[in-house]
Amino acid sequence: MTTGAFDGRATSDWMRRFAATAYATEAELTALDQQAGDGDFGVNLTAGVKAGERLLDADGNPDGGPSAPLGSMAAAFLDEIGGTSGPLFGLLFQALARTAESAGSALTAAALATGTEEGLAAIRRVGDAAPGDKTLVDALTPAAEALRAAPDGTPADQALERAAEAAWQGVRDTADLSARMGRASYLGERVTGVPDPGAVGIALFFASAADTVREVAPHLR
Amino acid sequence: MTTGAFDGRATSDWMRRFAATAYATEAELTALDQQAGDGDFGVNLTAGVKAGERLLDADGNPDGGPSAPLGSMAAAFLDEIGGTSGPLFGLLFQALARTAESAGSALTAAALATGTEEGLAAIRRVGDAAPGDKTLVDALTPAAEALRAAPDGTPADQALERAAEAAWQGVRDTADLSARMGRASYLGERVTGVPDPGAVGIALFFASAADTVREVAPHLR
Amino acid sequence: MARYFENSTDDLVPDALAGFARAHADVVEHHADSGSLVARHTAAARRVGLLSGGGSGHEPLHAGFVGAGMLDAACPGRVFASPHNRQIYQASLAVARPEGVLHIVKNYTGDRINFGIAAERLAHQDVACARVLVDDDLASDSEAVGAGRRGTGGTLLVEKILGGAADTGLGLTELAELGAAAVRRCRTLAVASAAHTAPTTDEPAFTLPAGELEYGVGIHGERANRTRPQQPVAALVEEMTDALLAAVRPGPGEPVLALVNGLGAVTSLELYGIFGELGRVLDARGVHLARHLVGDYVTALDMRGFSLTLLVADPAMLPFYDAPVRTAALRW
Amino acid sequence: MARYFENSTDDLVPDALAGFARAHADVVEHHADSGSLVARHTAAARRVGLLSGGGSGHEPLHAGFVGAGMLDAACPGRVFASPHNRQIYQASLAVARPEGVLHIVKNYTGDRINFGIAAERLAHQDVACARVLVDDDLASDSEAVGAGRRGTGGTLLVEKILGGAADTGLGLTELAELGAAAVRRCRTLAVASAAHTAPTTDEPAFTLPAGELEYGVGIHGERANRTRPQQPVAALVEEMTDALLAAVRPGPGEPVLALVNGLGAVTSLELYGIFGELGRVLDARGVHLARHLVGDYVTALDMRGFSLTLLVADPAMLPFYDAPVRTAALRW
Ligand SMILES: Nc1ncnc2c1ncn2[C@@H]1O[C@H](COP(=O)(O)OP(=O)(O)O)[C@@H](O)[C@H]1O
Ligand SMILES: Nc1ncnc2c1ncn2[C@@H]1O[C@H](COP(=O)(O)OP(=O)(O)O)[C@@H](O)[C@H]1O
Ligand SMILES: [Mg+2]
Ligand SMILES: [Mg+2]
Ligand SMILES: [Mg+2]
Ligand SMILES: [Mg+2]
Repeated sequence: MTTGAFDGRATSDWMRRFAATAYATEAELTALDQQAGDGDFGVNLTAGVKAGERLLDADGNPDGGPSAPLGSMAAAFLDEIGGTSGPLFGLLFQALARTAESAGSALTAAALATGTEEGLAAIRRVGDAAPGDKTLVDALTPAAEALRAAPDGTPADQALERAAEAAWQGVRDTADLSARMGRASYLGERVTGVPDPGAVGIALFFASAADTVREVAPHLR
Repeated sequence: MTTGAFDGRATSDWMRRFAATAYATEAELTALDQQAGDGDFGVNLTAGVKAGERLLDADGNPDGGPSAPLGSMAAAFLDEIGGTSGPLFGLLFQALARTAESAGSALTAAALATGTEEGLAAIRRVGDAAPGDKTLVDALTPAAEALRAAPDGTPADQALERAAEAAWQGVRDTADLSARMGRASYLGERVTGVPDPGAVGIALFFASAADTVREVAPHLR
Repeated sequence: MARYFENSTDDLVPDALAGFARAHADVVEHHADSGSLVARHTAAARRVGLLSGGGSGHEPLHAGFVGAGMLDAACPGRVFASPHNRQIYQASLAVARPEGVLHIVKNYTGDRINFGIAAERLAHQDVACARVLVDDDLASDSEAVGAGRRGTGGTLLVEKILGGAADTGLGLTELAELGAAAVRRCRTLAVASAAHTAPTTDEPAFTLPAGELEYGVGIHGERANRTRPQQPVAALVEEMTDALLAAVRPGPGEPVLALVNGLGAVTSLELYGIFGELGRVLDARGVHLARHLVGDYVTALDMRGFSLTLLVADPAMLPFYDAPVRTAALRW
Repeated sequence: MARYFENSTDDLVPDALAGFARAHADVVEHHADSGSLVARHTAAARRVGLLSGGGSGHEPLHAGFVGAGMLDAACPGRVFASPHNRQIYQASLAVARPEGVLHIVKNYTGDRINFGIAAERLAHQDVACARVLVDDDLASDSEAVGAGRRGTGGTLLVEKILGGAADTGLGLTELAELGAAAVRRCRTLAVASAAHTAPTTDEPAFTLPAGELEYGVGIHGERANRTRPQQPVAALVEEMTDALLAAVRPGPGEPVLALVNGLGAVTSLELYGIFGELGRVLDARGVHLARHLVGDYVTALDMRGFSLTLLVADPAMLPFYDAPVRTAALRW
């Protein structure tokens, strides 16, 4: 195991922490999507993480490497969750799972950068949103850039912490935008001032990783 | 030419006289059908005789025997007139034309009886009405019977006069009936007291023949 | 002309006829004199011409079933009004074969009279003519209806069976008997959840309270003899199917042909759902569902409803039904 | 459940699917895992599987076009809602050929995203996948519409052409290019005189003042961008046809395929009248009407309206269109 990289157990904990965060913020996410969309983002996200947890439980081998937990989340979000954001999150998890697989037993900051970039590329291919369209792309793009910008050898948790910060900045920026894609686009200027819920979800995902290392897996430091 | 039988000229005059009668009674016929049907019997009948007159004019050979004028009326009523009564009258004319054709140059009382019976049979095959259903069958049936009852050698005009009388009696009887066939049947008891317009049309037809001989073709007596 | 896309109410049918004739010029020919549609191709073996007709507004019936293996001619009247006897007469002359012409007539007074008059005129011309009277509507099967059961959805099945039979060279009497037997073994029941739009007024022909259903409608937009609450389609189809089965009483193993027919505005989703329920009921009753059709075949303009038809085929009928057909609306 | 014949709103689509699969068991197979319909027969020469799908309520599109010579699979979503990416992914795996699978996708955000995700998953499994995006709707051809032109009636023609082409053994890239070329040469325009019945409320999705027309509707019951007075169908069709001709600009003698498509509740009489008018306008403009279809092919539940589609065929497309097809809703 590379020092400062995520093994299977840490990755699994990251996913469970993300789930816990989603439950804890569901009401807030719902409120955001009610202002900027159709109000189901909170439900969609919690349904996804719940399905993901079930698959994590079923897998039962936390030492099997970092790809499996990400793959469980990918399968859950891709297969079980409707709406726009569910499968898009699934694409991010799928790309991370693939990179984790090539990375072997532990996810380095570089592998996380590659996986996030590929996930972002897939999301943009599929959803056709560009930065500035007030979608989760506005959080994911700066997150991917932050991961890539981390100097060689940066521990994964530090890289993810910077990614989370960058994503939160992206979230704040979406509040100033009017929506061009997704359901919010029908509301035009009326959503200016409200941050994009999907972008918040992305920021929560990276932030959960940072928390994981700090609280759950200090051995990785 | 058999004495007392209708030649082509007399038959043609009969048809024209029937036309004149129809025009003269149109308003009355309309009023009857308004009470017992949909109010178009007067129009249907006058449209038929008008088309018949056109064909009589076009034929232009009043000495061609009695079948041609009846055939003209048959073609007019069968081809041009919609509704229920138009084509039914056409069937009567068609049967009379056919008998006239076999009868040769003049229509005897016996031939008129045969033609009327065959016309009645066709009308009943087609329309499925029985005597007592408050339709033109209630005038045509006694008319045919009166023609058949005329002793051998009765002059045609006398036979037709009796047919007209019998038809009028049939018309009076329809006033007491409620309708079972045709549009009037939807009104049930509400048409009791009103004579059937189609039956009136039949009585007018036979009455016009009697008139023909009396006023237009006294040479036939 | 508000709901209806037309040039005028009077133009609706003639314009449709002209467009139909152009659209299906490979199959039918428009005889302008009689206002009828005549098949371009018909089996050489036919000894009897097959002709049907009736009021317009029931499309694809009958024009859509003119062609090889089915009708030789169709005579459309105005909307919901019988064709003129002259139309029928002229078209009959055009398609009569050595053994004459068979008229397939839905049981309505106007149609009976006009087809009857045409038959009288044909007899006058020594053209043999027989009639199959289709009176398959179960809802009008009552003493109170003097005119007898109406002719509805079953007409399509009868026309297909007769078409296949005519192609084998059957004679006029045999065809008339076959048709009568098919009708005897066939019943239809129809319901509606909304009226058609009357072409003259551009308004619904009647209004149904929300949640109500007309049970036992005909194909002219006439109301049914009773209105009752709408119910889940499984229960509705079960009741309708049992009523039909009680009327046609298939013997053990006898093949049943079923038609699930849209009356105009009902969706394809609903029709296939209805077919699924019908299949389930027939399976449960041990009835052999041998053939089926699902679609808009005998309509009532844009009425929102459907009809179910069951026909218990005898051994001869099934091959006639299966025989090839190539018309605008049916081909196999 | 009042206007709709159904067991419940949620059952409408699954019940229809089951009934459809039984009704057309000779042509399609119902894959319950993915909720898709898969062709039982497909040409051995195909090197690419053809798959389409989209929200339900547009029947017979797409399930009615699964079968030999056309689609290998269709994925129906809920009414007017994209299918799930898993449906598409699983059905794609089921029908992928050596050179992969081609997705024919109507241009709507939900469909693009779900088909896109399925394609990502297929790439993940090393299954080659390409997409033909159908965006033929002329009414949404405007800068103001960020999502681009909608995919509507032309989809049927594109699917037929691609089916014929796939049967000749064309590869994935060639098919994708052919499909894109067909879409570029194809435009559709739709109007409605009454809304569909919304399955959730059982009420008309919108109400139109008497005598008014929605000009430029889509196939999801959405209103058009303008309402205007109804007019005689000759004038209406002329205007629509001229707008389409200005968009597709057929060269002299170039063969044009036309689709006169009912949106659900419009009558067959009207559709054929409309076809007649279309033929007259094309004749007058010297346009060669090479092929045509008239009927309900791409619907919006029971919307009372119609669409016109013109596709200018290039020399390769016509034989592909003419190639044999055997599906529930199209066969020749
Ligand atoms: N085209 C797109 N590309 C990327 N993300 C998108 C797109 N459209 C919407 N989103 C994201 O999806 C989120 C909404 O998700 P959700 O509520 O699950 O979907 P829905 O709009 O189907 O209800 C938005 O906040 C936005 O971030
Ligand atoms: N089934 C029938 N058999 C014989 N005559 C009938 C029948 N039905 C109606 N009639 C006659 O037709 C007459 C009405 O004719 P008309 O007004 O032209 O027809 P419609 O009922 O089509 O408007 C009735 O007065 C009756 O005499
Ligand atoms: Mg939402
Ligand atoms: Mg949603
Ligand atoms: Mg009258
Ligand atoms: Mg009348």
